[in-house]
Amino acid sequence: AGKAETPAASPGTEKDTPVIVFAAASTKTALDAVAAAWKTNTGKTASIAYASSGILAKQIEQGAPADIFISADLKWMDYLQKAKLIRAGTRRKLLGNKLVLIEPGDADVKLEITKGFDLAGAAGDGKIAVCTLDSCPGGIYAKEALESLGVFASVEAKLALADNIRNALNLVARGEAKFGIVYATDAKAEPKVKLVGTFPEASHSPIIYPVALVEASNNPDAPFFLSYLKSQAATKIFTGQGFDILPK
Amino acid sequence: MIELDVALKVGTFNLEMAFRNDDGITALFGHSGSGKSLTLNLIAGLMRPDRGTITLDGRVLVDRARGIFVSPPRRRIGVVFQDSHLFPHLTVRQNLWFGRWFAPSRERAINFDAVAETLGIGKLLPRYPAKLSGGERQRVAIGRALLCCPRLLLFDEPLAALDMERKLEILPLIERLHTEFAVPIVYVSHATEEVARIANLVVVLNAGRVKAIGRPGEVLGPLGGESGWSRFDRVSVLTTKVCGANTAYDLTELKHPSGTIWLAGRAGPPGGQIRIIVRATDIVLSAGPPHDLSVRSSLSGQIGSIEKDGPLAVVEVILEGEGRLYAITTRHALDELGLDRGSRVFALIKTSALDERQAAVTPLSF
Amino acid sequence: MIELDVALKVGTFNLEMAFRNDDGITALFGHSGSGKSLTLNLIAGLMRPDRGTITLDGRVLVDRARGIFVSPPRRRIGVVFQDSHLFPHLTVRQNLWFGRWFAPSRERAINFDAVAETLGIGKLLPRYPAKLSGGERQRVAIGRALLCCPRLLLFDEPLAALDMERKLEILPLIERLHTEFAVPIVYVSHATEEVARIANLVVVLNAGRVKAIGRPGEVLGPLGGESGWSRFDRVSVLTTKVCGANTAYDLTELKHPSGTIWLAGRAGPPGGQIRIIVRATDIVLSAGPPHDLSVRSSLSGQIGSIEKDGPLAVVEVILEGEGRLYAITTRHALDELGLDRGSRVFALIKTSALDERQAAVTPLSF
Amino acid sequence: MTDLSPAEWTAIWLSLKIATAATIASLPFGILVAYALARWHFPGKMLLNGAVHLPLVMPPVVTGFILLILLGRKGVFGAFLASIGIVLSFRWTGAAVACAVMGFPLMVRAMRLSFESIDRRLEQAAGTLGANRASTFFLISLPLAAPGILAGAILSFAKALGEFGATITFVSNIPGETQTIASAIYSYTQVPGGDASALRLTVVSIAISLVALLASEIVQQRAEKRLASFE
Amino acid sequence: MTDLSPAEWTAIWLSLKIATAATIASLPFGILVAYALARWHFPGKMLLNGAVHLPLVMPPVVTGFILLILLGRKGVFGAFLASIGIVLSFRWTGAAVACAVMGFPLMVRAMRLSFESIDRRLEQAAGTLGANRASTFFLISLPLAAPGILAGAILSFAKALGEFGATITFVSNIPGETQTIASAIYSYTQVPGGDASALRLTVVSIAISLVALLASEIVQQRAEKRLASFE
Ligand SMILES: Nc1ncnc2c1ncn2[C@@H]1O[C@H](COP(=O)(O)OP(=O)(O)OP(=O)(O)O)[C@@H](O)[C@H]1O
Ligand SMILES: Nc1ncnc2c1ncn2[C@@H]1O[C@H](COP(=O)(O)OP(=O)(O)OP(=O)(O)O)[C@@H](O)[C@H]1O
Ligand SMILES: [Mg+2]
Ligand SMILES: [Mg+2]
Repeated sequence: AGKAETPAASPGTEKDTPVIVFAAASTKTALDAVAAAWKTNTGKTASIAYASSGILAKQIEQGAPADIFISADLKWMDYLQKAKLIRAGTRRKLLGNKLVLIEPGDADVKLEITKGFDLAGAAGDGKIAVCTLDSCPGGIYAKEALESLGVFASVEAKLALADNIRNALNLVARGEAKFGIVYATDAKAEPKVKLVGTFPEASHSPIIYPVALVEASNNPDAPFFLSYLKSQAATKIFTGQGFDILPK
Repeated sequence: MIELDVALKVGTFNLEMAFRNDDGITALFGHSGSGKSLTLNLIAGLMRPDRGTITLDGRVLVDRARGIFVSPPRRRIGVVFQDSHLFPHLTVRQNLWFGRWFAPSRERAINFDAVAETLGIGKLLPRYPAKLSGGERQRVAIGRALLCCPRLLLFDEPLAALDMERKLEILPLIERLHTEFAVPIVYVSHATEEVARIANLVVVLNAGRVKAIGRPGEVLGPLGGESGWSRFDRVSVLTTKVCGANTAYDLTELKHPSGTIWLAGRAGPPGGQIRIIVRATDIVLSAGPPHDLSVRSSLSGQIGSIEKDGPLAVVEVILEGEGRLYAITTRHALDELGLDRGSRVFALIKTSALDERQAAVTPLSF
Repeated sequence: MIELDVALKVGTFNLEMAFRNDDGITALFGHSGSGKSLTLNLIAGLMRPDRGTITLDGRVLVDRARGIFVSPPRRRIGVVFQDSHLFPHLTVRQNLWFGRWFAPSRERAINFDAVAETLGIGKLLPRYPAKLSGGERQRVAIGRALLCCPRLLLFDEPLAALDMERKLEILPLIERLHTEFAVPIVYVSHATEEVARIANLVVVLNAGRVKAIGRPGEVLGPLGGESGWSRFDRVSVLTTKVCGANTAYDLTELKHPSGTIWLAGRAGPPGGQIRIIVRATDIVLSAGPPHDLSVRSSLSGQIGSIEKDGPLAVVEVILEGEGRLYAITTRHALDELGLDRGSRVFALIKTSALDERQAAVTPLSF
Repeated sequence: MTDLSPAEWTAIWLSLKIATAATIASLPFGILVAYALARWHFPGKMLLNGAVHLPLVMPPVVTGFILLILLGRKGVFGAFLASIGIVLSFRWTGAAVACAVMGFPLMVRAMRLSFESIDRRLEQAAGTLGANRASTFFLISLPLAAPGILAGAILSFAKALGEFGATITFVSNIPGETQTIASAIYSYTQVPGGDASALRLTVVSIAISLVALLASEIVQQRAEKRLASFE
Repeated sequence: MTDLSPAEWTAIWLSLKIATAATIASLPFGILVAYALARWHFPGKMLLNGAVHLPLVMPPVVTGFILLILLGRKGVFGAFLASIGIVLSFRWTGAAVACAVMGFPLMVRAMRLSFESIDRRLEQAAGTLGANRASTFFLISLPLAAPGILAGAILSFAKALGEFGATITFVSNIPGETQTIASAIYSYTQVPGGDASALRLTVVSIAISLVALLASEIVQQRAEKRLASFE
């Protein structure tokens, strides 16, 4: 019972104060495993709060007791950096991801993702599930990709916008949508979808999960966890989930 | 025809009721808390008896042994509840029409305007029940029950909140229902006079049991001796024949084998039977024929029994021919007049004390 | 002391009321819909008059002109509503205690057990109101109003759903409130006898206006002639003195300058004043002194006025000494006995027709 | 407010359509379930009661997900519905269904309270006057429960205006088809600098619900006046 | 259910604590506002009524965001509250506030309906017996409104169990401090393969609310029996 009373927001001077990580929801599986590994290695706890990057950024802006912020895109990290709420020196690219086109597991459409490929035709009267185009990072990348491939106008009417990648994935997995544009990590974790193809890296801005120490953090363990994220053990977990590990 | 024989236990109260009335108005009479309203609830189908049967005009409404229970709407029994239970969201007119709507159109025998007129609720038709006075509400409730043209009517003290004058206007309406449309009625009341006037069967309840049952004359006369009943509740019922009239003084002459009774006003054609209710406290006994008195009516008879009750005594007068009267006098008077069992007496009845509107022209089995 | 002079318009109904009673029980009397309950609502503070003032014992409760309006709890006026308004979530005991709780303890003069006993609700104490019969609810409501030991009591037909026997048990309790604790009372009723028994001021309402106001004897005797009132509503009130008793026959002898009246039972010590209510239809007129009759009481007087009403006539008998009686007889009898204005007559009154329990030992200003 | 984009106007119009449809379509079910819970005794009553409350207890995403599983094109009932021509997924009708489901517990509770507070003796009186169960229900119980029915409808309508979690999960967010004000607002809150737009749309949806509220209060006050013996 | 992780047990315990605190803390305000809306006439009544409904109409994220701005550490009132030692943001207390706010419209509506259905003449009768406004309220109105108060409390409690939109926005989703069952479920639904865990937690929260519902039904039935003249 007393555990819940842990004063997470009080000055983190005591040794066993957990490191509080604010992380984009899509990193949950991997980060939970990393935190568990860290705990076994060091005996210290990392408490990870998952939500959408935007909410987390605004909470940090409002003085949330976060030590580390892991964003799903660069924009929200920039937003905080501009407000001088993160320690710019600690910021780096943690993970990379790829954008892929998927279809339900029982479908069998072959498509090569090239400039002007006939996604609209392949979709027919079906829907293409993506994350919300201008708010959710996945959606933004998808829009860029489709635009640079010159097919956005033809498929725009067929897009079904989910509020997060996971939902878009779901729509495909349940067979509601004919295609979906999601991250490679998601596609890998969901057995009920099939990979149709990967979008060329050049077709969209790089998918990067940046990480940084929060300016207000005074938990001495926080930098250690931050560096643990680069450790071999962590890297293994991340790559196992399908993330790319980015140099620096 | 209504017949019932039921038992019910609610809380600590045990009700056991049985009566049968082949034709006419049954009066349920009893103290507060004696089980009158519960009985009506059983008849209306709002409660289920623990055991027993209820039959109306040969149709079994309830038979616990055989598992029969007819639902209230299929019973078509109109009820005037003790508190009016008007529908608050409907106007008076809509309340009145409510039952009518569900009555098969060929059974809509009772005239809307006539009922509204008699009950004095014509002006209230567009109003909502919350804006009515207590008595107005009760009159609307009576109208509602009448207008649904039921096969049986249950009245739970419908006239309690009304003045005597209104009562005397409404009672004939209730009675007409019975005589014109042959609707049997079960009527709950505290007022003996009300009961005696309209009923052909009186059931007296006491603590959930039938304590007395019979015709009004038989039941209400001997009632006074029992604890809890006042001597003012004692009435006698006499059946007389119209035999003439005094047109100059606007009086009707009623013949009884034992004498003549004068009634104010004109009451029916010669030869018709008239039932008269006489309160025991209204009768003056005389050892000889009356003279010099304002009393016009006297009946002769013999004293049957004398039942003493403190300073007073209830004297049963066995009238010549047929019938009996109960009179209450002081013991002192009896001794002074030397009256005892077997004495010849004259029972004097004031015309003004007889309510001519309570005298029923009776086709009943009396 | 209660004094009011108010006007109120609700819907299309206009009420204009004014009366003042320095001490005692005011009876509000009137047909259904005449404005009785509205008047009580105004006194209790549940409605605001459009104009006017209400004063109780010198304290201004309402004065529209001066903008005074005392809220109901600060008026401490107990009300028995026409429908009982018991608190459904409280037991009978809690309902009864409800008002008591708020009464300043030195004002808790009325005994709980005595009230419960008189009202016959001792056994109902642990029950909830929904499980009571109609009359039981009404008795609890009376108890609740009494037990809050109010400065004024308002009764809206509290006894309508009760049998005569209960009524006669409860009326003395209501009266004792007045005599013992000097609580003024305003009492609404349809029953003239009830009213005449306990009131010292009668206000007769008709369609929202005061139609007659005065002492019971003055107001209720002449009442019958008006349309809408029955002759059975006419009563006379006589003030007499206890002068002796007949112990053998358990009778009390009451003296009036015009004669003797015998009352059943023992009514107060010799010398005490007793107020008696006589229904006009109960009086037998005789041209000479009575003989051979069971009637024990006779008062002599002279005929004042005769008011003819169809076959009947209302005869005002101006008694020797003081007071008057109203008697109703047939016109025929008057002519036969040769009675006319100025004739000497004897008014015969049956002892059994006088309700000794309605005879009030009266310290009132009669 | 004149600076709303055409897309936003579409979202507003769609929100109104969806909220109205959701409220009206769930009304009969809500009334039935509320009445059953208030007046009947039947086996499984507690289960029904629990089921009605589910959308309140479960996070909207879960509700949306369950709807997807049941009513989606390939869902258990969805496949059947599709075979008779009723397609809910990615349609505004589906959004209405999601909103109706989310508002259902609120609707039922309000109605149930009103049904429970009706004096049973009035229903009994109607029975003795010859009204069968159905007539009694429509002529007596339903009108007397009007305050609760109105309150339930308003709650459901307001909820439908604010709902997006279940909706977006079930039918996604297709501009012009299923993008309501609420999901548009949500999108705005997810981009840096979107606050102003989010606020603008929030004000619009508040205004709509205030109008609905005001209308319902007026209707109710009128009904109340009749029932009051004095004001 | 024995395979719940310690973190999940913590979330369950926290959810119970938060839902209970939210319900209890908002009860007096809910009762007051409901009674005011049901019985009083005052200027701005419509505004109050509208304000009460806001959390229903606005997407939860917006509500949460507004709470963050008002009550956050740097917020308008939050700074003041912090100065007197009350910190809500990113604490379980803040989560309780968010749940209370989200459940408030439901609570108030139910209570208001019950207050409105009380026969005013009973309150008047209490007045004539010497009970002042406060006594009448506590001895008559409040007990008679018990069905609505119970229903309101249950709705608020159930809503608190299911609420995560406003909570997660206001106080985030910090395990052991602000992570409730609902926000844990949300986290699980955000990653592929989390369905099983999400389902497990959903079942837990349904079970909790069913227990609460059952308890409330039993309480209510008992009270009803007293008020019924016959069953
Ligand atoms: N639901 C109930 N539970 C327990 N007791 C009840 C219930 N209903 C009535 N009673 C009791 O049964 C008795 C008979 O009630 P009923 O209503 O039939 O009386 P009544 O003869 O109509 O009296 P009244 O003239 O006062 O209306 C009363 O003592 C009453 O307290
Ligand atoms: N709120 C109201 N709006 C309009 N008219 C009303 C309202 N309340 C009462 N009335 C009318 O005012 C008149 C007087 O009502 P009140 O209740 O005082 O009658 P009453 O003398 O008590 O009658 P009863 O003996 O039938 O109870 C009635 O005609 C009634 O219809
Ligand atoms: Mg009764
Ligand atoms: Mg009245």
